[in-house]
Amino acid sequence: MHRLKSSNNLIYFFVFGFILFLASNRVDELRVYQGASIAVFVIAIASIILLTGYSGQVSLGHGALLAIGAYSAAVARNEFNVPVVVCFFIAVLSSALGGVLLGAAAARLTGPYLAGVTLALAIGLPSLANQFPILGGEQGLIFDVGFPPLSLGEEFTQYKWFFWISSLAALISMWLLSNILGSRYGRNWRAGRSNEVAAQLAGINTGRSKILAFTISAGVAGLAGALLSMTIGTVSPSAFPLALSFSLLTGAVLSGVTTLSGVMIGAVTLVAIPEIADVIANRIGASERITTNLPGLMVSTLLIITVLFVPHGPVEQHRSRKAKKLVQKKN
Amino acid sequence: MSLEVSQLTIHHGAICAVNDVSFTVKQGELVAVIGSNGAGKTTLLRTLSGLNKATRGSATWKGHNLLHSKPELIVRHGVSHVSEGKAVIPELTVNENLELGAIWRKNKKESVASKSEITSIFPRLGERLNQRADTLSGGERQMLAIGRALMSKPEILLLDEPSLGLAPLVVEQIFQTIRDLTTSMGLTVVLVEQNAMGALKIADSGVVLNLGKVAVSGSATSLIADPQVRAAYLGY
Amino acid sequence: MIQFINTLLIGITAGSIYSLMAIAIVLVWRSTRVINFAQAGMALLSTYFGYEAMVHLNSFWIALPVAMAGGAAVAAFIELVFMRFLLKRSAHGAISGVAPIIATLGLLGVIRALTSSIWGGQDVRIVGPVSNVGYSIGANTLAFSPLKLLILVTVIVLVLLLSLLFQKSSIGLSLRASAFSPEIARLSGIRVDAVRTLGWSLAGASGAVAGMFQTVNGNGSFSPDSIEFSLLLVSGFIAAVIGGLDSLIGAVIGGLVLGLVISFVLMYISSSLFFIAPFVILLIVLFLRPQGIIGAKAARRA
Amino acid sequence: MKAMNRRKLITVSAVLAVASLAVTAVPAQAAEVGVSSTEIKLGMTLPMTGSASPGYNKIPAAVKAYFDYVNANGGINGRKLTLIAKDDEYVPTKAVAKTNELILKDKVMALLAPLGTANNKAVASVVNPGRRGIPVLFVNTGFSGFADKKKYPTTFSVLPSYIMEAKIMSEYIKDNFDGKKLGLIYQDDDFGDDALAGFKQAGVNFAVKVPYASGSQSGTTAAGWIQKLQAGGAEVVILFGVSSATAAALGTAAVMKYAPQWILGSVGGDATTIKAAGVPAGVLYNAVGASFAPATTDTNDEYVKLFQDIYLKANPTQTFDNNVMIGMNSAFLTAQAIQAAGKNPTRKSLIAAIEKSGSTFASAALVPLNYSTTSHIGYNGYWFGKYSPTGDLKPAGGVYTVYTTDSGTGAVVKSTYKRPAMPAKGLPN
Repeated sequence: MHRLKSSNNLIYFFVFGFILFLASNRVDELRVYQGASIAVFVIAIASIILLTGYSGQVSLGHGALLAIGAYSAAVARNEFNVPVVVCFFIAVLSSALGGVLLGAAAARLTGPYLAGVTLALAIGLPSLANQFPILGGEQGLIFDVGFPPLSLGEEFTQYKWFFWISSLAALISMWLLSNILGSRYGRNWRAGRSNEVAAQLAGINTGRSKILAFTISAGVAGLAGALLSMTIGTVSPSAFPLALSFSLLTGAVLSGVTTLSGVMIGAVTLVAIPEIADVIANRIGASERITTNLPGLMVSTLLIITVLFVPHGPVEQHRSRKAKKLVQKKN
Repeated sequence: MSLEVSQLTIHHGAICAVNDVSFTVKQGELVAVIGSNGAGKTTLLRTLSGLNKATRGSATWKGHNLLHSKPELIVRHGVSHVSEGKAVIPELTVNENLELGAIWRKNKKESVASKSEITSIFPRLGERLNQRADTLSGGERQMLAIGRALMSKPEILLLDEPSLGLAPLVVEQIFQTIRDLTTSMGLTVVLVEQNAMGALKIADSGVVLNLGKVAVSGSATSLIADPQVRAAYLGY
Repeated sequence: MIQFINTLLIGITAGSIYSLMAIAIVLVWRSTRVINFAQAGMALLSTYFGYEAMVHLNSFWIALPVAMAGGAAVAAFIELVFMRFLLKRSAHGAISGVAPIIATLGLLGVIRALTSSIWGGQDVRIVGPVSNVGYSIGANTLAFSPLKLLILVTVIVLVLLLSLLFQKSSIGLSLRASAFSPEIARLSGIRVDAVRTLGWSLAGASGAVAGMFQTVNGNGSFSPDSIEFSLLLVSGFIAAVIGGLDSLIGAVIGGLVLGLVISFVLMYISSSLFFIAPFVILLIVLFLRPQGIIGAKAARRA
Repeated sequence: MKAMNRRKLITVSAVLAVASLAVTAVPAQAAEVGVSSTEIKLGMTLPMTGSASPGYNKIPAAVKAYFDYVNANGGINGRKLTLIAKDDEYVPTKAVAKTNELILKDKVMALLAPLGTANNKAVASVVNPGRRGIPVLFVNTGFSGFADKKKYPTTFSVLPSYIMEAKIMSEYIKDNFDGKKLGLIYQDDDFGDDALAGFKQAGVNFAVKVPYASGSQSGTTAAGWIQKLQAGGAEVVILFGVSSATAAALGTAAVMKYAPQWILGSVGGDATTIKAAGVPAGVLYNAVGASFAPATTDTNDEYVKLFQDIYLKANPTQTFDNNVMIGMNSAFLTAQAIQAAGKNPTRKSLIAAIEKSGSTFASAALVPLNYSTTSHIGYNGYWFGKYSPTGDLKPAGGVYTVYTTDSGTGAVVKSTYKRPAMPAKGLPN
């Protein structure tokens, strides 16, 4: 039964990937670039959902984990001339290592303390780049994945290449994650989230389970970080500001932190917001200071509204409403 | 001039904790509410002081509706609740715990008078005024909890399991104090207890709750004499 | 030697400002059991209020109370229309533990974006009421000026006033009782909701003073993306945790420790490490003394 | 049930994604991107808000003022010049995103005076205007690397490089402060590295060197810089940073009663910005500064007079300062380049025009332009002066003594360049 389900999933991921492939050939470059950003956000948001929704831990500092991945990929590429594909694996591994350490700390901390520690990490870690010359200081490192292979044709643009790489990475990681969550580990996490004591009584090592959740989440975040720096070409402290951690958290809350299936909602929203803000600012003829700040305002406002009114995300809301209706029908 | 509870029903989520309960407590009377664990005694008491919300029914004290008010307002009508488990704040001193009870009272002179009255009832509290409450023994803490409730100059005292976790000798002492207070200060007391025998001994009348419903009620002596009550709650 | 003394002096002055921020965090934590990550944002907004008062009335001694009143009002507003609603709504469910944290972050974002769009994201400039030129000892100039003295004295006075309020007045008793046991407080006739709003207001006012002093103590300028703001953002929380989250004295000690650590790292180690230093201190404290330097038994561990 | 839902969700998301991607169809390619029969669009990224923005945020209005002046006089071959400026907050990643918008959404013909070394580098590596043939005119940075035609084939430098500036500054120091203990505050990136390379080339040694990370400049950190300079006993201190860092250093030094001889680099030496940041004009008095354009207070200069008139008419509440003048000068160069690119300018013809005749363009600077088919180097020299009691930079003795050099090992020489007269009405002819 279990096997059947995951192979079914695989087919869906293939179909979805094919649709994306077709789409990438039909739209203009700006959309393709945005598509690549959406794919990166999907991965990053999934890593937060994995942590917060499935294991009940909150990290305000995922930006720092993304940074670890991005920096290690860039250093591997620039210093050791490692092939690009391997760079992405290195990003996953090194962030996962960071995740183990953070997870070990997290297993001893709860709620607000963990939130504060990760917040301090998000603010402090990127500035480390200024300490070690190999990390390129404030202006950072170039992370260049190279031009698309010539076999794809003359017309094949750089951004389409980014889109292909990040979409493929997103599809693979989403498929892996949904399988992990369906496994024993996924069930253990959910058990630990809803009732830690009961889970411990049931023989689940919640401490180890938490560290594992942190590790996997960090690894996925590292991949997102490397992809993000690919799409912006550089890795620098300013690419991972606190605002990034907050936007990712907003994306996760918008998607609904208790389920992976809404992840597109958050990712599309995050990419769409600057676009919408631009339209609004132009429409009302806003000044530069408003134009610059409108996206941030919209992200934060959405975050608050979601936490207040749809705390479990639109997908879960929809499901529970349906479930309620079913119960009412039965009655 | 009495506590009137009629057809009171209280839910905890989907569970009905108190079901259609009615009884009356006359002024100056000490009523024991007894019953086994989970009978709804504590829920009943918490609802009377405004901590829980009722589903149906009514409860009035001297004509004041108790059901749609908040605890901080109900106490201003002379209803004082000592919640379960030595209701003191351990981080505060004995003196501060006592002053807490009178904090809403405007007249500071009267509060000072109340405090000296209470320290004369519980001399041990008087000796330990500047100690933190968590340095007190269990019995002393219970006295402090009652003392705090008395500081608000109540007319009716709602006591939730004052005997819980105390040594038998201390329990006896506490019960005696409650009885004395009722008589000397003219207080009305609703005493929720699992120690049914001890409670009924000092009470004027009693209400027996079973699974949220009133099983029997009547004068304390009649309840002690009731063979069913004896078998179920008094253990002989 | 003079460099060491100056580093010490800079650290103490900065630390006293962080203490105020930590006190604000502690006050909110005590009244609603929420870590208010928006506290620095509220301080920022209040500082802009102070700046407006400065522009129109040109007196620091009017601007400071204006900022405090503004901070108190903003905090009360947030508690009344927002936190109450939120805490009621998010009491249950999978993210009940994280919802308040996320919500205060959202608030921080809203406040930052709003202040940036209203005041343009450029530095506010507030000139202190007294000179910031350091005292001289012989040929050396101390990193300690009349302004820094004023800051230190004001912080000490405020901390004393607050502890007097908490220890000696009935309002203070209400605040403490509501923090330790809201139920007993309510049964004693305390309007706990109003007391919570009061706790938030005090925090807002305290944060406002921190913001105003952080502004004049720097180069007199402050903006949503300045280092000074980021320092307030992390230092308040970290100092509060170092101090045990529940204790005012702890918050003061935590603030001073943090101020000194940052100052010495900045001077003797590296200017790029001074943001990671607070994080390291925080981790060390959490691992060695999870209850904080002045901590009760309150568990912060699972 | 759950599986069913997930299936539906994936389908729905797929449809949504495709729909959102497909909204915009590929538009038909016009003659040249950003050039219509009535308009030519140019795009600029620079910090317009945030801590690095003071001073530089006046540039868009300055460029627009000059463009409007050109447009009011008939435009270039009947086409209006339009500037679209976007705020990158001095953050490279934002510069990349905003440049993408300019190119892909606003479809500008060329980028004009994008600001910042790190920002331009990031844009060059990922947006890659060079590969796409998009001209990047007159980048607002003195990083020597951007003159590398092989690496950045469509990019044109305009400011003298930081290496040149450091070399010329060294010459000035040898002439005036020989034997004094030197201190240096510099930005810890390519901007600063360029400066270090120049000082090294000139053989200047520093007693104290204080690097700062871009974005970390503030009163809090500046206290550390000043203490280090004081401890090292520096008598002459060079501030080779952005305006906000220069202002933080000067302000904090005043508080700590530290008053060495200051030498201000051209990037951060804008007096209006420093004064706006609260540094009293008195602190600037007698500091040494450098510029390649005439002093902004020199209203006898025909360019200063014209640019000031145009700017103040469009922005009556603002002050005419060095950032404004350099911005307007770049706008003036742009207008000439487009004029030279032919009746129907294309990206290619624009680049070719600057390479062919860029060195003959009229400009306000007192230094020659060095464009050719092999060189994308703009100006190559500076004059030095001192700040007046009111904080205005003025040449020593009222005479501009200009030195020129290169970014390599070439010597620093006194320039003999004579600026040609301004074309009529300051319009391209």
